[in-house]
Amino acid sequence: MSDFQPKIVAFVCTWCTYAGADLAGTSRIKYEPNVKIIRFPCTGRIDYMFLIKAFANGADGVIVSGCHPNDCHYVSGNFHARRRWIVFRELVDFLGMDVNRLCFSWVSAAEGAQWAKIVNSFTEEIRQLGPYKAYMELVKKDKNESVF
Amino acid sequence: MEKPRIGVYVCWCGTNIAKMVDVEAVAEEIKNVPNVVVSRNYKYMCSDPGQDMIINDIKEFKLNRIVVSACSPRIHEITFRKTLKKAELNPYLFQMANIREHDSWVHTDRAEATKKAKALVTAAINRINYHEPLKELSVDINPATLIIGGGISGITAALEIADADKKVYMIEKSNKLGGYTADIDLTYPHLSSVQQMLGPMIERMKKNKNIDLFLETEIKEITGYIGNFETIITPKNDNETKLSFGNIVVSIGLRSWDPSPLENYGYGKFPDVITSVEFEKMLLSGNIAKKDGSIPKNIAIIHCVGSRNKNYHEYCSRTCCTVALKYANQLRSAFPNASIYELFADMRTMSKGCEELYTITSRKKVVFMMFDQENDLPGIRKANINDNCEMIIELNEKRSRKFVEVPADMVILMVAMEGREMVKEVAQITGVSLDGNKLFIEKHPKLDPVATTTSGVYTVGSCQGPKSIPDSVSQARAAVARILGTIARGTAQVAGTTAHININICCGCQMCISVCPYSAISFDAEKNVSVINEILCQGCGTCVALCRPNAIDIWGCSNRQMTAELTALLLSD
Amino acid sequence: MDSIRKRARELLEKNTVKVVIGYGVGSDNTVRAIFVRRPEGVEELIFDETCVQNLAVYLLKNEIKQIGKLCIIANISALRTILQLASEHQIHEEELLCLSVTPNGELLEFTGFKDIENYISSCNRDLPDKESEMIKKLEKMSVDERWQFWMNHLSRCIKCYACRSACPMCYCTRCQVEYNQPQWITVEATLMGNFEWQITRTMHLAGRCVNCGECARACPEDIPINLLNYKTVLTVKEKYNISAGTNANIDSVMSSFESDDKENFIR
Amino acid sequence: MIERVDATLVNEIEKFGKGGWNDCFHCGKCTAICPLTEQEFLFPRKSYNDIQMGLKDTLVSSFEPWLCYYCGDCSKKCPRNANPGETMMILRRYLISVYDWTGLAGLFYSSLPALIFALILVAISIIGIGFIKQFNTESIMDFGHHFEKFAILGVASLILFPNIIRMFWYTVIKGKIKAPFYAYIKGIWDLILHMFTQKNTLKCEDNTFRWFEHFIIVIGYLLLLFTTIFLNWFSTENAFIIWLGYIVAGVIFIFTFDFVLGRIKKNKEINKFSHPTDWMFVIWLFLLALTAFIVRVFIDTDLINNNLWLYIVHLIILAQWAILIVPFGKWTHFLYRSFAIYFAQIKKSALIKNIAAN
Repeated sequence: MSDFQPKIVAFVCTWCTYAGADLAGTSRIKYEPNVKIIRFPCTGRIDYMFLIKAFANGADGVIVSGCHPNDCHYVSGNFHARRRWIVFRELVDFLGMDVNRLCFSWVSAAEGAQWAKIVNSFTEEIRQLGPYKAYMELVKKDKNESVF
Repeated sequence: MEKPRIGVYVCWCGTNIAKMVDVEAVAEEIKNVPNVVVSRNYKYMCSDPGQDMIINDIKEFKLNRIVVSACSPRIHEITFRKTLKKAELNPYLFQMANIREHDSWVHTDRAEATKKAKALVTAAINRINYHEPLKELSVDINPATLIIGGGISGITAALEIADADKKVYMIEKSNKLGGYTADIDLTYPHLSSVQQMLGPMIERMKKNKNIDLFLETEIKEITGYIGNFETIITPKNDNETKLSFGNIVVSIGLRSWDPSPLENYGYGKFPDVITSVEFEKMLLSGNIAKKDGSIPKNIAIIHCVGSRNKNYHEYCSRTCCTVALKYANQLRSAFPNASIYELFADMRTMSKGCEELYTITSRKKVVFMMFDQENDLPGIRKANINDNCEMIIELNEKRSRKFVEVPADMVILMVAMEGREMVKEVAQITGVSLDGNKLFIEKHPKLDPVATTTSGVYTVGSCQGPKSIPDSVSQARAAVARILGTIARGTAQVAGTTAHININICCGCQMCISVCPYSAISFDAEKNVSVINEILCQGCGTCVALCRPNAIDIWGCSNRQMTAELTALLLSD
Repeated sequence: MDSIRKRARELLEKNTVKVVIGYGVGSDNTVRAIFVRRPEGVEELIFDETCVQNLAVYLLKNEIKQIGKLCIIANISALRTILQLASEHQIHEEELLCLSVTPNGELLEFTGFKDIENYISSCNRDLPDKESEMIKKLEKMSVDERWQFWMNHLSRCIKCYACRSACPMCYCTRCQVEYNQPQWITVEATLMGNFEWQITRTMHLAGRCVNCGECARACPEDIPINLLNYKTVLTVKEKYNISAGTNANIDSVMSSFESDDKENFIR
Repeated sequence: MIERVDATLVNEIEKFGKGGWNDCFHCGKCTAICPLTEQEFLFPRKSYNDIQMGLKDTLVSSFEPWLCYYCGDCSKKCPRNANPGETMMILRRYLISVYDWTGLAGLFYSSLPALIFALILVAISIIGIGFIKQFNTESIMDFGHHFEKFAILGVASLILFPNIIRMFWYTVIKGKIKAPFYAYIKGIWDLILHMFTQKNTLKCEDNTFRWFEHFIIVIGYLLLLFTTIFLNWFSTENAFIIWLGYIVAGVIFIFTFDFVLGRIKKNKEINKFSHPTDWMFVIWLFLLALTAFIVRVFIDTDLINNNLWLYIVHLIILAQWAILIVPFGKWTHFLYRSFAIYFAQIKKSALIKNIAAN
């Protein structure tokens, strides 16, 4: 199980976490290569459907990250996102999805090290959880090959 | 839409990327991705030969989409968009994959890093299939400027703009110009007269033909966007006037806080406990005396009253420490033998010449004592007859850890500065956001400190955070430089990455209107749909994620683009 | 029942309203919606405890809207729906007249949303006991058991979208499932598509669902999908202390926020 | 009683020297580098705080100024040039004036004219006595011998002893030090040890030589006192005592010369600031040894009878020393410092006992 390399996708806002990940790069902080970033203008833009679709496309874990409260470049996008996450997380938990595979975080443009820390710890957590077999079966049972 | 013909360029960035990522293998492998016509790798894509390579390929292979796989788009997206423009290709038909900051610099396994780079590039290619040419909107700029608030920063801005022969409308709520500054006797650190400085400025304001002054006037609503704002004002004793202007300067300043809630200081209870503002007026009148007319023998100045305190204002009011030192100096000149006590939480004398003022003051037999602002504020009680003073301040002195009594005949409270009563309305009218402390939020706290997230609206002076006169004046001049630049250009560009509504699908629930932080969405009652003003829209996309029927999408980050990127990223992994 | 008929007749005779939406007797001892447009038709109107359907679903149908001013015989669910729809700017005070009957048989007539708000604030808005218990039971299960529970149910879904049609809050001009660029949800009934559809449906109803239960009643496969909505109703109530359909003038939960919304999972 | 802050106390302390307390902004560097400061007795910063705030009771009851041996490191390292070392010195002068019941110490420290007047008065008195004794060598030297004994006895019993009691009152009683009686007994050895060796000086960095000089002077001074008073060096024929007297006087003479030279050169931190009384102390000590030395030489060469004025000069210096400098001047450091260390030890044991009790 330990040599399992999880697929993790991160949905981040461009102003804080993307910039924070850039800072981790310029600071040459090393972290696990499993997480791949998709850039959004704001966490407010991140539709919950993207999270679901990430799992449908074989992700073992999903990170969503943006600006700390009160630091949103667009003033309030992260607050709206937070409300959405709270409801969404409760719902999918109720549906029997493994919410440990969802990581929500605030990482500012100055927190390069924090980004690396989150990537490393979440990757390790997912590695311990193993591949998301339950969801994969769901996908397999689906007759349609294309997921979009 | 024409069939995508994609050119992909994988950058070595010298050894920065090439050392950890097999760039040649990446460029080779992605040749197989559908719609890729050209795939190259090169030492430095951002260099002139690198950019020329793209331009030549666009012409030679009729490329209509470009993907550059290099560093962070936050660094070079603009560079390559310009390259596309040069090649007469719409700059938004471009996407970057970040294989440096997010890959080669943070990973140690070359095979893994190369694999990740391939996934990132493939995702970018897949996404760019759905890119569309976007138009950057251009709006004409009305050369007039509206200034809200006639304090020192508003006056400075007005005079600067008027001197450049441009129209200024100055709106002031009170009946006189000068704001908070007009009530100050001397400035710190050089103790020079404010009135001598401000008087001539106000005179110039009144005489200048380019400045329309509206005293005792308030603004109810502003409509429009950068370059084209409008408002209707009703000046006192005058008719309704319609004003049109291209830029707005908000300089409403701050007001002093009423320290009554801090009961331990007994403000309102003891007649000789006064605020710094009241003391400043005393100085201005030239008569420092107790309420009964006698001269105080023991004077205590208490710092941080309502500042740096979670229950009142968490921020530092910034000027009060140095003002308190100024008071100590002025008091010493007035009463050479008086006992002067300064009770402070932290002595913060930033700015040029202010630390020196502290040193000078400390040599004038002023007693400095420290208190714990967080847990243990000093308290004031009435003195007994044999105490030989009016009041006793009970102080847990922080440095000596001693509980002491300070005799006082007069106590000056250095009160906090806070947002004015109408700050919320002004913020709403101008479309600027306030932070939790009712201070205006700047566009970027470091790199764009006078602009706001609303184009064409600038906030200057202490309404953005407590400031000294020089800082307020610098901000005013900085904003003016920006405004005059915009006026000189005549037009303003608005980014093409905005949200747009499909009015056939919109069902008029108006949720998007309540989430938009820029008031960029309005409701068209006739058609029963929401309408986005593309000039006001900043492209955050919060409305997009909220719109249930998917009536709203966003240029440059559409649902189609993002799902394409996501699918490719995971499937190519 | 008589008082309703009497008032409905008056309204129709005086031409105050053009149509009365109410309950009538359906086949096999069921209750169905009827649309009374002539005074003599009021005799068909019934109202008792079996009238649980949420008639507010018809308020937004174009065919009905075109007739003119409406009168609706509303149970509590319908009243709450009306308030929620009003807060979403879908219906307006002047287009509508509501009649209802209290549990004691007293006729209520609401002329404005404020009246409805006042009445609703005194009504029981709790979830039905059976469903509450089911939610508690599900919450106590392990994640895998819950997953299995829903997979068993959702595998029966035939994507008829009866749940959507029955829901008075599902009034979108175009539903998310009707998109193919991107194809958010598969057209045919597949397990994953069914799963994603229910997430979408519930998320879209988050903070808006008035827990009328119409979705589950409509489901031909008896999938307890109302539990998903109810769970979200509980979440919203617990986290933000807001119940949908209690105020005609507030922003929806998902389009508003508090800067100190509490959560414990964001790192 | 809660202590009252007093902004005017600095005016009083200022009479004893210009300290840099206004410049101090309490970084604490002085205390951090001081080799003598300890948990229970933090200085010099703490004393600065007391001065700035005008906490007279705290200052008067404090031992800290006495625990400092003025190595000058703090003054060298002070980022604000607030000169803590000298301030501690000023505080010692202030405390001497506080302990002194006659008020003369304060007067002499704060007024140079008063000091000069007193010196002249003593000189005239000695010359007056010489006049009464008709300038008879024998009887003047006999008077000198008895004067020494009575002066020492008188100063000790009338001034020094009451002042030590006053010091005890201010520091131990008013400072509310409650220590068991055995602590006072236990500390006596330390009192004597510190009094004669000043061994704490050694804790200061690079201070061994200064300590050595100081130690030699103290021993030499005591020996000189012993030889002149009890062995009556000037009247004896005993060769051992004569040689001892010569050597001791010579040693004091050499080392005090070095001290004077240091104050002139100002190359050490301790020597940079000199109050008139500092000059006086070393110069008088130097002159004391020098005149004693020369008087003995004149006795041995039988020239004393024709040069009686020489003995009178010696006697004048001796009288000024014994009546003015010893009870009111820097000499009292010898006493107060060792008692301060003694009381401080007692306070420390009281604190430890309190901690243990709680």
